[in-house]
Amino acid sequence: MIRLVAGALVAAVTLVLPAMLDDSALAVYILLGLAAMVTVGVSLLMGYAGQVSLGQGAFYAIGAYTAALLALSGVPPLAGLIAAPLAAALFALVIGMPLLRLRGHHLAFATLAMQLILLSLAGQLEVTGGDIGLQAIPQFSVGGLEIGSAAAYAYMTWAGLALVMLVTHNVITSRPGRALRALATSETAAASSGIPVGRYKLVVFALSAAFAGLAGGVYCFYTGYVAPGSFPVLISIQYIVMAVVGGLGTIWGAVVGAAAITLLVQGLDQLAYLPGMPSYAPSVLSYAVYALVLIVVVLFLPNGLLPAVADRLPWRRRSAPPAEIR
Amino acid sequence: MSAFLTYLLNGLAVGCAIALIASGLVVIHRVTGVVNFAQGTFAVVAGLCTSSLLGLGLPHGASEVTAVLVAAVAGLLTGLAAIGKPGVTPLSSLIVTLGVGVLAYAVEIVLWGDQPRSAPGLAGSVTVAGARIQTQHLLVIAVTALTFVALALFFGRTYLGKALTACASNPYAARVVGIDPRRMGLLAFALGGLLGGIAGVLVTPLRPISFDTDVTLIVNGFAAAVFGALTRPVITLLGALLLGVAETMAAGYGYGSHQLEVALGLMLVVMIVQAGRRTAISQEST
Amino acid sequence: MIDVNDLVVSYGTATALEHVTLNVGKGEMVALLGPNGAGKSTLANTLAGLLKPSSGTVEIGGRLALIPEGRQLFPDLSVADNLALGGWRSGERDPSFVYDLLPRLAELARRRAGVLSGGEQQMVAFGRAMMSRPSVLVVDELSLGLAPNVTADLAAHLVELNQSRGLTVLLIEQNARLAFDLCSRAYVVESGRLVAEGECAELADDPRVAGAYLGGAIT
Amino acid sequence: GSPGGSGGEGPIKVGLIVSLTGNYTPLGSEDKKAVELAVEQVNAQGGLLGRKVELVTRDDKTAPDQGIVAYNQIKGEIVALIGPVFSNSALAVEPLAQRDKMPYLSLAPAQEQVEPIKSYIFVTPALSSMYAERYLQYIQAQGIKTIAVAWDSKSAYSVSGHKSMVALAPKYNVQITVDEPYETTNSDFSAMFQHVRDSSAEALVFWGSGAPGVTAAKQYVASGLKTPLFLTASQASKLWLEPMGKDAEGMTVQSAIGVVGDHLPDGKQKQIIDQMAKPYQQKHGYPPPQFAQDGYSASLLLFEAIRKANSTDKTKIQQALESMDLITPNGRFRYSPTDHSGLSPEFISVNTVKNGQFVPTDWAKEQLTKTVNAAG
Amino acid sequence: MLAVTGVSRSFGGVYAVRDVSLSVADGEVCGIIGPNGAGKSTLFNLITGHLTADRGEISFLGHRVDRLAPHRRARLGMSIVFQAARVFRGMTVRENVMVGMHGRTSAGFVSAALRLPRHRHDEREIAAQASSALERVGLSDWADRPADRLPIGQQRALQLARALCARPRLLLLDEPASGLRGQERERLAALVEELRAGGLTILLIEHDVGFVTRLADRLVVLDLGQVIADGPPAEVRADPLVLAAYLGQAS
Ligand SMILES: Nc1ncnc2c1ncn2[C@@H]1O[C@H](COP(=O)(O)OP(=O)(O)OP(=O)(O)O)[C@@H](O)[C@H]1O
Ligand SMILES: Nc1ncnc2c1ncn2[C@@H]1O[C@H](COP(=O)(O)OP(=O)(O)OP(=O)(O)O)[C@@H](O)[C@H]1O
Ligand SMILES: [Mg+2]
Ligand SMILES: [Mg+2]
Repeated sequence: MIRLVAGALVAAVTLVLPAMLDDSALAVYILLGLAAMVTVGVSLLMGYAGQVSLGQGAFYAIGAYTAALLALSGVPPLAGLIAAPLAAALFALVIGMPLLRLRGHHLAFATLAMQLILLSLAGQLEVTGGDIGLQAIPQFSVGGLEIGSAAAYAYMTWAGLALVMLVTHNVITSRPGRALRALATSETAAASSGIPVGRYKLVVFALSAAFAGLAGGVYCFYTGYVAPGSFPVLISIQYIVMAVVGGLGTIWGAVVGAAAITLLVQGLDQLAYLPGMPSYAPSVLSYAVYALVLIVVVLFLPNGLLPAVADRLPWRRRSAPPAEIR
Repeated sequence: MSAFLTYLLNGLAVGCAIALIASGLVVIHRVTGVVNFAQGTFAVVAGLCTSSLLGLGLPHGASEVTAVLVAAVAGLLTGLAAIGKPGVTPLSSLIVTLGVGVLAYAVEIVLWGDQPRSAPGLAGSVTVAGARIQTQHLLVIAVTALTFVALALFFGRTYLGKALTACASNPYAARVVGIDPRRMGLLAFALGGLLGGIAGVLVTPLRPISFDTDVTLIVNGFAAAVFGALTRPVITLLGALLLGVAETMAAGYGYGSHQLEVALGLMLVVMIVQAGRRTAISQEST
Repeated sequence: MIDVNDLVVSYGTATALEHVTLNVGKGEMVALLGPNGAGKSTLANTLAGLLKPSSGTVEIGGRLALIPEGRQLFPDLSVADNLALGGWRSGERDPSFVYDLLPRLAELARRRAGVLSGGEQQMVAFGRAMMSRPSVLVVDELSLGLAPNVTADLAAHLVELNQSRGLTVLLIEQNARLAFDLCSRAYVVESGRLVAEGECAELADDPRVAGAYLGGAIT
Repeated sequence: GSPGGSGGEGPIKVGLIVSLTGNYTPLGSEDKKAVELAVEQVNAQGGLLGRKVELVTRDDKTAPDQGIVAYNQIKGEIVALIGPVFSNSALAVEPLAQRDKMPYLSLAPAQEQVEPIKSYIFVTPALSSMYAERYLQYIQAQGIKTIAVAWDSKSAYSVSGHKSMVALAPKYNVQITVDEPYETTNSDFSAMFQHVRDSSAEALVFWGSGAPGVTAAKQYVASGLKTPLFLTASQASKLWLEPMGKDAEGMTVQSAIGVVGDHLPDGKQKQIIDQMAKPYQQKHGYPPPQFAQDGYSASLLLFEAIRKANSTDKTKIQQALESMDLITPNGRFRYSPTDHSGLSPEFISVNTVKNGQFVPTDWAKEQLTKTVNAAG
Repeated sequence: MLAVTGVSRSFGGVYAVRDVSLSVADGEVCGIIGPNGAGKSTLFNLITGHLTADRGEISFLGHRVDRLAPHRRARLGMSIVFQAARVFRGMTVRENVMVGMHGRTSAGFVSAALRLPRHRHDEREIAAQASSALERVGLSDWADRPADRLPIGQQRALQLARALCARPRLLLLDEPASGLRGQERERLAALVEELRAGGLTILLIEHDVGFVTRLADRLVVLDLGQVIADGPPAEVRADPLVLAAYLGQAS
């Protein structure tokens, strides 16, 4: 019951917000939603299936480039938007076959290298506009009706996020979801229960890639511009930070993490340009304060923001803190 | 032929510089299980320090040693933040080291500004069998060789080295036999800082260093260290040399615009082939 | 040698040991019985200083070694290194006396401990504890996964050490009959509380204890 | 709404979005210093249209989307924008600026910004094609027929410089015998030098900015290669000179005219350069690097446009810019409806390093004198 | 039901299992004993596919299975309880057990994401099976606890419940009684007897010789990777070779 009310409240707020925010706040709101979309995928992959990806930005990029290239070649934007997650997932399936044979840090490195290689290709190929990227991407439209306002993109983003969260929720609370959580701990025991470990890893990798690809698709229409510089490797690390800060292995944690980090960064920005701030304020604030907040949160809320808050709510039984040993 | 030798020698030198960064990653991970994303920062701090100290008129040698010690202290401080608090998981520690790296940006900008700095090293070059190589590169090779021999002996042969290894292998068991994994972890972070410092001091004369150079340094270092499973110094060195030589060979034989990708791709292929030989059960059994 | 007074240990909000008082005198061998989840391993870990008591006191007179539950080796190190590290506190570096006791370990000395069979790992865990030349030994399962002849050898060795060097032993053992054979006294814990204590001979006659711990034991 | 826009009484607000964090910090922070200097100076002289000029600065974090966030934050209060030095950010913001009819002076050198021309978008740094052409003129004048070209495949500036050089070489009768791409992160150039050594190239033109500029030049000295090394304007600052030390002596380095102000004949150009360089040097302890000059030039252009428009109306400012003819430290800008980059190759100098200073070559001195005198 | 023919497996030159042949009849309970490091667990890993044999054939229910992946073999009806407790961390006891049903159900990602009828049907069946398996091993009261905080005894029971949830044809138990106390050991023995009565084929590794003797129809003894004895328990226990290699004076 309380969950339902809370859910309805969140839904209402997300619906009302775009209508009330100005362009500048909307930009943050949209980028926040997009980051959350990718982070939910990271949380699914890392927090549930136990596979680390330091290359999620690559799938974001693939989604963005796919939608952009299709739109520029005259395909209806809606088709481009649908193709974005599909292309990302397809690519994940193809490279996942060799890469997912790696585990742990090896996989982390492999995905990182994958993103570096991909971006370098995008930066040099003629079709992707090289380093300069793709410009003048048409506005999003459905059936000839142009949907160009920032508020419209905000609704699009958050609808996408809702879809991503719903799919993730449905997956993890079901047979395949349990299988994923199982193989995260012990691949042998999972296989002994009849779980095709390799295939499941591949599918969840593709699913998380699809989420990132969808975010990339929206991103490309919203900004109207796609370039390798939009997807630095650091962005992939940022998603992991968001997932961990929010609370790995919870869907809402990913959203909370994405929101917390995005708002922290923007908030520090606002602070840095208040009158009277010294000239080094922007860099020092955005580095030092950001880092300190990050360190403190990770050290003192080891399970992330969301579980920490949820545990303090009166209707939640407090879960035992981890024991000292093991 | 002499062209080939030139590429090879210089590739080895590039690989050695990578190996030095990787060595710190390996030491820290081998003892604490933490991937230290602040490893590049130690090199940057040492590099910037040297350039300042030399600028202040301190002689060579003294400047470098001081800088390396500063880096070791930075390593220790990073360790305190990352593993000082009991019950922090390696993943959380990893994020903390990321945070420390970013925090260091702010400190470095305030202390040294945001422009790249450089420091003079050994000038000139040497000709070996018709192939030319910078003297500084030779120094890098020599120091790397020494470092890795020392590391391999330390971890493979000494009791303390084994005790350090034991800490990450099973921290609970370490406590059972009376080893304090936290103290050992701090020692490893200090050692990691020291190694990062050595790397920084040696690399700064070869390429300018600015506060954010750590990213470039860590990507290659991470690649090599992962190649060595983040625990094995000798394999890490091999990985780093593979990376370095692949890069110069790629540049030498016509893939200059993709040299990093060629090298990383090659490394990926080797890793995937290796992974095919390992079974899940042997990795899980305890 | 082991003095536990009014000990309370909890994991977060869950209390695993409640007001436990027990002692083991110098040169004594004492068994600790209890069903699964009673809190035996919790007690062992607390004695070894690996868990902090919420209240109460623990005093150990002498060097304590623990054979932990689940073997807990260093999987990436060789058997020889595992043993050597057992001597961290005592300074003992030469495992040859362990090899004399467990010849199988001599064959395995260079093997990675992580790939050993279960019983072989248990032998290493035993040997590692011996390397610290303890005066107090806390054993969390002696016979776990060991072949009968090996169990017998190790038990004999414990008795030998106990008699010749006055080794103090607190023995947690799945095979209660074996425990009763080796020890003079025993404590029984259930759900974190001490429910019985006394001479083994007496306890063996207690129908409750015998029914729960000796009844089904077959060997 | 636009509170700081047309009419109004308060200060005239001018936007500045540059990279203050991320990869392009070293460039962005120099731009910022220079623009702040220009604003200070104009305010000291009483401001514009009787009003003070106020700078509204934002960081694009070297990321295109953050550029957009920053732009959206300030677009409501500013009358014009001096935009990102990071090409990707610039290109992301420009369509928005164009849509909002926001006069926009870019600090990024990418050709694509002005091809095709967008009416509100103007570029201040010399495009890399101009540097390429200038070098070819010099090379031809030196009687060099074959060259090697090295370029950073990860930097838009150097990619397009290389492209222009390849396209223009035939016009100047120059043959490119070695075409050598490398990556920004490269730390060993021995392969490149080996290729040059094995070729008939009479000079090596090196395109690149930041770390590779220093690394390659140092290794060039160590390599013992005799083929002369020609560096581009990215190296024309203390950031390159200092780490190079003595090794730099005798190397050839291009620069904007502003870098060699001391060697120019007295006149308008020299005076404008000094107007920036002297106070800059005083304030920061080193002569202004190229990026600072770009920022300063952009400021001067914008102020002049507001003055000419005699209004803070954005359309009027745009019109004033399109008919702009102004001498700045970067040279004389002549924007027109068909030319939004304004500069021409004559304002580029080719120097040699002497005693740690950039000294124009005889050829350059002659050319620059001609240029400056023609500009008046 | 299961036929192992001439199977070998070595690790770096050392044979863990050497030329082992073994066949198990339908409904039989076959005990496997042998010294530590004899190769018993390795043999289980070869049968279930977690290790591949260097040589030899394994067939199950008439199919050659020695090239099949572990999950395929599981789906044919093999379930294993590992020597080391392998519970899935971060999941409740019930969820752990539900995973056991994986191979017997088929609702995949799509039907889960869209909550198709197939998914609902499967979930209902999985839940029912899991409950009954939990009941059987006496873990019903623990069902909603996090599995990784369980004491050892309950972890073993959990593994067994997970294996049973798959309704296997062949159950491989690797030292299921280790760590169990008197009463719990009794309960396990009773369960195994019940399963045997239900017609399940069981392979049982155990060092508690009394325990296996009571339950097994037949004992196989491994030493140094080879079968050194195979026959009725009483006979095998009296075999001098077995006494020397394994039982010592203890029996
Ligand atoms: N790390 C932990 N976190 C939370 N609870 C724990 C933890 N370890 C043990 N417990 C709980 O403490 C209680 C005692 O556990 P303990 O392991 O001491 O039992 P035990 O007597 O050793 O059982 P066994 O015979 O199965 O080894 C159990 O209820 C268990 O669930
Ligand atoms: N992955 C591996 N790498 C190397 N050696 C191994 C590996 N797995 C098992 N061994 C070795 O093979 C032998 C057989 O091991 P196995 O686990 O099958 O023994 P077991 O009969 O189950 O013994 P226990 O009764 O002690 O459990 C042992 O000597 C063990 O050390
Ligand atoms: Mg226990
Ligand atoms: Mg076994």
